[in-house]
Amino acid sequence: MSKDKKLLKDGKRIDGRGIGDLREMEAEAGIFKRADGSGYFRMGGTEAVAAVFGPRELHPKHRQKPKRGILQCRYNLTPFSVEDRKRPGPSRRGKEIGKVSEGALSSTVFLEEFPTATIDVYMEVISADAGTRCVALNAASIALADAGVPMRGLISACAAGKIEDTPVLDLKGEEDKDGQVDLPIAMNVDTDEITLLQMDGMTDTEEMDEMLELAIKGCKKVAEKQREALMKTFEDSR
Amino acid sequence: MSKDKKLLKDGKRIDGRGIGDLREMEAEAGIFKRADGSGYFRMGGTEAVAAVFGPRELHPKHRQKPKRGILQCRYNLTPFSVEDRKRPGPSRRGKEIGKVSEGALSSTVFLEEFPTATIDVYMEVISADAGTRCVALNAASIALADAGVPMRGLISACAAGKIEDTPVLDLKGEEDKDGQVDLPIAMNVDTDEITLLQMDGMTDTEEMDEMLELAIKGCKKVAEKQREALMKTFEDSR
Amino acid sequence: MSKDKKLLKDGKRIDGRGIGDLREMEAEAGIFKRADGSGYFRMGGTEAVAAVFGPRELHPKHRQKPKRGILQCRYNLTPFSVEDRKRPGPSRRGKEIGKVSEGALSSTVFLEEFPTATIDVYMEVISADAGTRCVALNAASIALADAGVPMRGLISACAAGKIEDTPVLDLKGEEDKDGQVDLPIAMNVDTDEITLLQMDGMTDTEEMDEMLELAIKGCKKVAEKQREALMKTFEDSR
Amino acid sequence: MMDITEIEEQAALDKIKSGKRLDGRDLKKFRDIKVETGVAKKAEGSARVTFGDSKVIVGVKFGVGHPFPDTPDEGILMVNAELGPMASPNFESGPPGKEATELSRVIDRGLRESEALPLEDLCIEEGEEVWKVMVDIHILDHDGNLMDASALGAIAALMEAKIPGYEDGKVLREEKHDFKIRRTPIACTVAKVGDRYIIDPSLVEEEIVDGMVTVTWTEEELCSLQKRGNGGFKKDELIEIFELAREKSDELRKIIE
Amino acid sequence: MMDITEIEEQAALDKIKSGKRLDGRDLKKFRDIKVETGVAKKAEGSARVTFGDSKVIVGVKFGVGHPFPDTPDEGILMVNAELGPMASPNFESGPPGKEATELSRVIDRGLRESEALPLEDLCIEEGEEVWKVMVDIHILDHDGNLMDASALGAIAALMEAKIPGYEDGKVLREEKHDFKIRRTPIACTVAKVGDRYIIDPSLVEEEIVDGMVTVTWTEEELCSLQKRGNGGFKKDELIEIFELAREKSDELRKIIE
Amino acid sequence: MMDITEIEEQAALDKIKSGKRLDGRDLKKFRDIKVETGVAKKAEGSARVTFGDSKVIVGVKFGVGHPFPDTPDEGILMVNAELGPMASPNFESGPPGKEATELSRVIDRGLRESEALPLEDLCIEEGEEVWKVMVDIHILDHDGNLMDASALGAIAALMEAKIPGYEDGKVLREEKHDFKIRRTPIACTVAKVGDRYIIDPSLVEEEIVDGMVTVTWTEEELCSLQKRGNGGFKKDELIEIFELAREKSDELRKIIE
Repeated sequence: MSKDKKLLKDGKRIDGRGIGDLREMEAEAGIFKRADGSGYFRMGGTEAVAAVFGPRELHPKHRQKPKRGILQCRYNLTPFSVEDRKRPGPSRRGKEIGKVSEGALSSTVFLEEFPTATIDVYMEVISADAGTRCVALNAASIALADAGVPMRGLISACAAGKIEDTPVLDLKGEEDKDGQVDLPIAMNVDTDEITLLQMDGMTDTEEMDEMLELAIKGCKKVAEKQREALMKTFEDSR
Repeated sequence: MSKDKKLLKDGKRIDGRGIGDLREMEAEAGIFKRADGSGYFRMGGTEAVAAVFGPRELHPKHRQKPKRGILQCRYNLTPFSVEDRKRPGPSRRGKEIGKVSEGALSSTVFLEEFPTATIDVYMEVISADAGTRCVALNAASIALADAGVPMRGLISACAAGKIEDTPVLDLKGEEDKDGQVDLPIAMNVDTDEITLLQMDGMTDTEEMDEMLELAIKGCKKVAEKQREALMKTFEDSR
Repeated sequence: MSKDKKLLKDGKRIDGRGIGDLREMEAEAGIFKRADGSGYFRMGGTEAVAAVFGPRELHPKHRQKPKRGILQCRYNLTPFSVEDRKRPGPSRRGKEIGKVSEGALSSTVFLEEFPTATIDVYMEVISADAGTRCVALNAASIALADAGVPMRGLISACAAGKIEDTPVLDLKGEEDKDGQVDLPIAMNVDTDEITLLQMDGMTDTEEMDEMLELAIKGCKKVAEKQREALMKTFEDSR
Repeated sequence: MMDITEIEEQAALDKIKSGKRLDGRDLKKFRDIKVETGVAKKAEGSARVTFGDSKVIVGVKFGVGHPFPDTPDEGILMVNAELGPMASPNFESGPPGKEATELSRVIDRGLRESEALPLEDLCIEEGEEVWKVMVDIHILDHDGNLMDASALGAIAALMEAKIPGYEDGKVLREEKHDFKIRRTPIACTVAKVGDRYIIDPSLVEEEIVDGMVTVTWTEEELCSLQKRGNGGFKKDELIEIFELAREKSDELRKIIE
Repeated sequence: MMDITEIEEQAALDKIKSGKRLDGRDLKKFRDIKVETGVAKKAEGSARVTFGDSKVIVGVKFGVGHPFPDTPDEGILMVNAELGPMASPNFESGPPGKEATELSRVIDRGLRESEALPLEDLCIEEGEEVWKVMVDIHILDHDGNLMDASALGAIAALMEAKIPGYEDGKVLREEKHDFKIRRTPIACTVAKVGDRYIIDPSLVEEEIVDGMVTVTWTEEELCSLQKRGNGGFKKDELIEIFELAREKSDELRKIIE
Repeated sequence: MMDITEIEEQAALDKIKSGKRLDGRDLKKFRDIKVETGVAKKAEGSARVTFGDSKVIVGVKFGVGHPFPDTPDEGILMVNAELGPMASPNFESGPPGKEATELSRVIDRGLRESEALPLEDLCIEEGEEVWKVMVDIHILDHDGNLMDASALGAIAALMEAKIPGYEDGKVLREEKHDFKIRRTPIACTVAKVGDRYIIDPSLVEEEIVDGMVTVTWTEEELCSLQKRGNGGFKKDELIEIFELAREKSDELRKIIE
């Protein structure tokens, strides 16, 4: 952590945002033809696309669950999405994010309606400037809705964090690198249930409360953007 | 081979043993809950655990044998069982030992009673100070008996070898490293049939006879220890 | 490209051939017992063997085609077939050649007669002195015929190329290395259909026409050699 | 009974025999093509290309590495293609299969044989350090003719690419130096259906064609060929295909210039 | 009809709703916990941990390697977990899957974020050679809550670890120098079942819980969080969980001190 | 009902009990053996070996690499075997399985333990560069007893191998220097069927034998043993097998001398 860097000055961040501001967002639904559903999400310099296939029969059969479907996530960074080219294929980090993404999305889908089936969610990060798992999940959630998968509510994600001892919303790359805490969450904004929660860094319960509060507010704004994109597709298709 | 090292002095070995002595042994059955059978074996500084699953259906189906079951072994060194950390996953050496272990254990199990089934034997070396395949097999044999798999007899294993031109029993690490011959065997002590036999080094038939004699005696002592452990579990479970 | 090297002198090439001459060929059918068909082909210093298994049931079943069989090719260089030992296993180059070989052979086989089946073609290059994919295909075509697979015609392959601005037939190693164009083709000499065509280098349509003309003539000579080998096996087996 | 795919394939075939395409196109017409560059912010060059519903993104990254022993004073070109499960229900995760490998190798050869990249200018220290130009092709949506779309994306991404600075063993990505492409190799795939030729085949058309040839032309020369699929071609057919591809690749080149 | 597993799951659920556990435990009580150190003779530090019938062995090895470019004067921490077929009939051989990867990464972050290891003291020659601390977690028997057992094993093994000597490019394992851990991050997993919280879930309980959060506390601070499983948590529930985990992780810390 | 394989196995078994083999051989007779060397032009040494219908090709390549840390002044021997899908409908593509691994490791040990190769003469610069001797065994056709055929091929290929020159970091393959093998370890596999021993088992015989021992003799000494298959052997049986193998390996040695 370089001490000289000033990430905060007079309550403003390096890109001019206030501590509770999200970066500029962009969202789109139905961007691909072959997938059953697809979505795009951008948050500042971080962009991701997602495609959903299914519900479809799960192979091999011995992995099928008789009473409910499963939802599987693949999270990947394209080789050119980061500073130094990333080797293609799943990293350990990518595998873990795939797993927590399954945890984030599964509970919102009525999987009990699809015994023996799988719903496959593929997320690709096109450009990575912090917050990649949140942006990818936002795209994935749009893709699930676009696929017409019955859901209890949209999943919306963003991260809070701590920089220079101050809780802030939606870290960008430089803030993440020199920051003290990173706290990505995903939530169903209709039920207020947090379905993804990870945290790195040193903090305490009180500060956590503050950061969670910020992140929850962020998720609600994300949800609006997602709904807008879905509504637009819905209207276009009428 | 360093010439200066004295592995033998007045008929005594570096750890004080005579040429026909085994290292101290420890054995235990039923150490795990999830496995159908499990076992632990220690011989001096070499320790291994084993778990048995099955008989259970073999997948994929096209590998099933219509008239008899198969027994499959996986032999692995934990990364921290050796001097320099070993990369996880199967080495070429491990694959070969898996194969000869299958040869050592298969003939003692009544596999003809389990057509289309597999019995899976997993061996993990916790600490390696020579004789790892023998110690792992001793644990595996306990695990098979603990699983209640019908057997023609226990398989008991130990190695003989040659150091400073003298046949000795049960080499430890330093002896193995600077020794001339390593001769691990496994046998069914009830039928006197040797079911694993490997040998590295330069020797002749006569010396082989002597070393085999030593190893056979060793196996019989190993068998006692294995039986003791199984008896104890049997009594505990009454 | 080294400028000093003279690959052509008075219309003769470094090994004395004229521009339209093939290297010395050798062919044999039925060289293996276990395979359903097998073949050997040599062209100068490049040698390959091929084995055919099938038609046989394709696994896993979900890859089966209900109306026609498929033909699968594996192309491999043995580790000792090249200057510096090659790591065993499929290279990217090998995978690509496997794919274009499937394209070269599939149309000549009456695959519609074998719904749900596969015909597996394995090619191994024993010695590589340029033209390896052509030589391997020549062996594979012999192997298919030797297996009794019903075919519309033999596939025969050779390469043309350009060295020192001159179109020539059947490049050998040094010519390939310092040459300007490499143009391997495979064709059904009975129907004049070119079923494999690849080209590297800079050229134009007119020169392509010349090189194709050379290669087609080469393929016809290759076909004679292949037929000779098959005839010999046929006679031997009478 | 025919399933839905077979019915569509039969319809596509009938249409072509009548001189048209299922989507209304003429036989020798491309679908709508869009090329956007600068689409991946962290890449030194990037392009997103759509051919109808086929969608491909290409990113170029520069890195520094050891040269190959036989070209100690030249930079390194690497082309990789990922044809993952996102693009089609028939693709699986895992290392590149035969199809992705062919895709990347054909594009690699087009770039390499045409000497489009100034590799000899990319030496930092002979025998020690050279620039690596890493072209990654990522298929997003597969509705046929990935080859032409990917090749066009690769050259478009390379044309807009800037090379970073390098000092004291560090790549300085905030510096953006010129990187000049010498030629623009363009791949154009021509497919044969009966006695007719079509370009830019859609996914369903790729299933019914008798064979395809991917022809790569620079402004002046033919630099790579790849026959694809199962069928065969007579020599005269090939010559005709080369010329048709030349004409159509000029059309594609105009889009990115 | 319900199979045996479903019956057991239903029973576990009913029990929890009544404020108890299938094995008679209170909701907020650990199973019997045993921690033995020095159990792997060739490791520089090791621990075998049992939580009821769950059994985990952790070994620490030291090695020497190149530092990462961005931390040229710091040692390297590596955490790896093997969840092999020995531990459960549902596990397969092969490279670590999603579950093993999550396990090792959560423990890695607990150690890293708490700065428990004096990595800056593990530089041998800046930019050239540093110590690598390699923590390998091996699951022997899986009856639930591997996360807490593994994290406890990792810190216990590190606490008893001695660092070898190093001279002339050789690791001298007969030398045993002090290696001081600065903090003891402890992972504690809290699961929610309806409106109740339980700790140390058994395997059958893991199947029925609505969700879990693994909370890692040092003596003073919260250093890592990981929500696991499918369910969701309200903010207030989380705050309650953090505090419960803090209290229970103090209990675990006492065992190894 | 018995299928064709079972009928053949039963016939093979009955024959052996009557003191003969299905192919008319005596119990202790090899099939026709052919050894041709110099068969792979790019290899520094090579041999194609047939034992009846079993066919194996072995190539030796030399390369230069780093020595192992514990033998800084010795060359490196590597033995690899590929048992691919070409040789048998039961083999699959992919990395060497258990069978290929055992094959290569038994042959490796025969060469290594007998000190057949002058590895200490293959040091180029101590601790820096040594010759690597890479022996690749490729199974072409599998009709049993691949072990003896491969071991014979390996030593035959090594006997005819010439070592290239080396200058300024380059391997000069046009130079061919002497490479002297000190001993000729020969593997001979003896199988037990009831109370009888057979050598050189065919594929169908390998299925019915009670067990096999591969015994490797140099001219003077026993240097490697490997019991294979499922059965067991009494000590006296083993001693008898060692002597039989000695006699038969002398026969094999004569073929390549």
